[in-house]
Amino acid sequence: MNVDEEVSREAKKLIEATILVAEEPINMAYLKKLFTGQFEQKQILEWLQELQASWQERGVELVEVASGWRFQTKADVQDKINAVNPEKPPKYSRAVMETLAIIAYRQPVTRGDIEEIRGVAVASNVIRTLEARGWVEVLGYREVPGKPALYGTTKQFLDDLNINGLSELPPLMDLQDNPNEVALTLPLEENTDIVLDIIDTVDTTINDTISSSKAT
Amino acid sequence: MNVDEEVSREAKKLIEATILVAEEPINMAYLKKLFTGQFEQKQILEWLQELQASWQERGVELVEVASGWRFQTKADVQDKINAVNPEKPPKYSRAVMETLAIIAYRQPVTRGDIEEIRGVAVASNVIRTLEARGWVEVLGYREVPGKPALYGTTKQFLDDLNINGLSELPPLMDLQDNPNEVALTLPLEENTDIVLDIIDTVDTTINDTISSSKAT
Amino acid sequence: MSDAEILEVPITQPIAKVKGEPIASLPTDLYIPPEALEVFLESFEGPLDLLLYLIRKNSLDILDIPMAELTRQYMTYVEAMRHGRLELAAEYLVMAAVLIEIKSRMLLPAPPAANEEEEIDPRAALMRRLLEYERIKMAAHELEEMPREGREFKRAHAWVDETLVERLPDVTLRDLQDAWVLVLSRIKMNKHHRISREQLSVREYMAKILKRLNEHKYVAFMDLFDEGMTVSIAVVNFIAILELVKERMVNVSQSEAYAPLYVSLGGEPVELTT
Repeated sequence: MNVDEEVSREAKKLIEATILVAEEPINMAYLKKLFTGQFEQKQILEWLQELQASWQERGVELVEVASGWRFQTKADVQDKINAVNPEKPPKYSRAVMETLAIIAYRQPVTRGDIEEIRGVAVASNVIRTLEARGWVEVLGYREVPGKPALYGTTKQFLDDLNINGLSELPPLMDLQDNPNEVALTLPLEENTDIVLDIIDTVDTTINDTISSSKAT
Repeated sequence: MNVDEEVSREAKKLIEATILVAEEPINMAYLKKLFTGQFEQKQILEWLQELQASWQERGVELVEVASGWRFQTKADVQDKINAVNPEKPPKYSRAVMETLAIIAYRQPVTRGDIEEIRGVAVASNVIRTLEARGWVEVLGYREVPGKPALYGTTKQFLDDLNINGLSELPPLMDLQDNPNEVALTLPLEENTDIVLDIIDTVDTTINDTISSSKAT
Repeated sequence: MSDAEILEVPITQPIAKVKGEPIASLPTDLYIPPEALEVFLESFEGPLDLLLYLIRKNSLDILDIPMAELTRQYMTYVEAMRHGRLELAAEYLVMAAVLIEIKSRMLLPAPPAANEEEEIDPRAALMRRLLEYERIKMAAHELEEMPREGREFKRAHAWVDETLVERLPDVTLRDLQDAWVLVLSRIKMNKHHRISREQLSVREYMAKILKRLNEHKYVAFMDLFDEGMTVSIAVVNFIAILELVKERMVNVSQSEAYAPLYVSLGGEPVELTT
């Protein structure tokens, strides 16, 4: 089971980049898929540990948390960074914000619905983050195989955003609808009249011009 | 001005962690503050370049963009990552891309200016899409009745396209000089067949009508 | 080839003498299915785009546009749209008028030159617009091709150790809307989801009903309609129930004919038989 050194180097390069760009921690199942089942869990774990060792001396470390692997700052480095910019507000990842928007606007929705809309898998900790914040809750279960949970927003979500009801959310804009075009797209018959009017005007002007130029 | 090797190592460790953990690219002013003015710009730049070199062989690279330094994946590695989790990045419509191009190349422009160039009304959600992406912002208002907003591109737009300034955008083609060199640009990649079919049908009909009317 | 020569072609004439007479320039045998026309129309970003296409396709000289020829072609397409009973944006019709105006002005004897200055080509403004639009169109294409964050590359980032951060992120309505706009631009490429304000209110009532059913195992159908409801809210509420049934989130059951209807959460239909 000796893997070529070159292969190992490339694999670690890919694992490192994958974890670094991911919005959420990366788990073993994902890494296996990354290598299309080419390598065993044991092999991948070995690479992870080697990567971990290679980051030992840096300001950021590779750690395993409940939902997978991620890079995070070491406490001493974080202190120095905080000293420069103490009041930097934390931000939710794009995955969290988009999931929240989908639940708010399309509730009740299942995780499958969210995945379909976002076009990507929704990590369970994305929803957990929103549940922990008290913004999202399970409303019920859809009566289909697997009985997926239906999510909706809570009263606290409305309170925290300082609104009284979902209807106060900023209006949705469907990319299909084009509010400005509505005014412009008159039924064709009416439009034709406008054009005919314009053509009439143009004709009259032309005739005027012709007669006046003849007169000179 | 020889800085101790140990100091250098610690400094680079801190720079690396700072850039990795930041939400936005990190600029020189920030880095100077990080070292409480202890080191000169030249020294910090040297460290940045050393860091850049040390990442050369990895899947992620250290780059300088308009608003500062950041780590980002190399295209080939990103390809591999995308293959596992085919997250579809938003594809913008022609209306959105043309509006973006007008704002990028002709800024500051009002919505009216954009409509004048495109020859059609600009739906408000076209501009909202660009604002939400953080690519476009209101720079001010034109001093005319209605005080229309003047739009321009943001630093993030440059960052997201991996360039340092507007001057690095592809130059606008001067079509007037050599209009014939412009290839026939088809309207839409999709649907091209249908469009061509219709054009064929209309062409044939026009020609038929012309010849029959000539015959009489 | 002068414009006057091209103008001999009769097909352009009916457009010019529309007064009283219905527009008859379109040959009767021209039939294009409306759906195809719709696709055709959607393929162009507007009249400038269509004109540019016609010019490039026919290798016309954009700096010396044969107006009669271009107008004739343009009108044929506009007519085809009209026959397909398609709603045509006003811009297309305004452009038709502009083309006809330019064409007409070119037929006029040049007004006696008031001064030494060169006389202005009536086509100049149109030509400038077409060139500018084409330039922008190409630029848009090039922008699209540029490597873009999130597509060709992504930002790498590390987490801040959670124990160090106690502050929770603030989210504003604007943040939420921004996130939604991003979601929408993603949806757009997949399928045409229809999302409207109307639907949101149905969704709101769907959520309300589910919450209520969570508290009380099952609720009489009629009890889901509060007395104070306005007609429109009652309708939305009813649609919400139908939607819930359709999406298999709730069951509606009845013990026997004409007995009251009961609504329960999806799953086991509530046994009501006595």
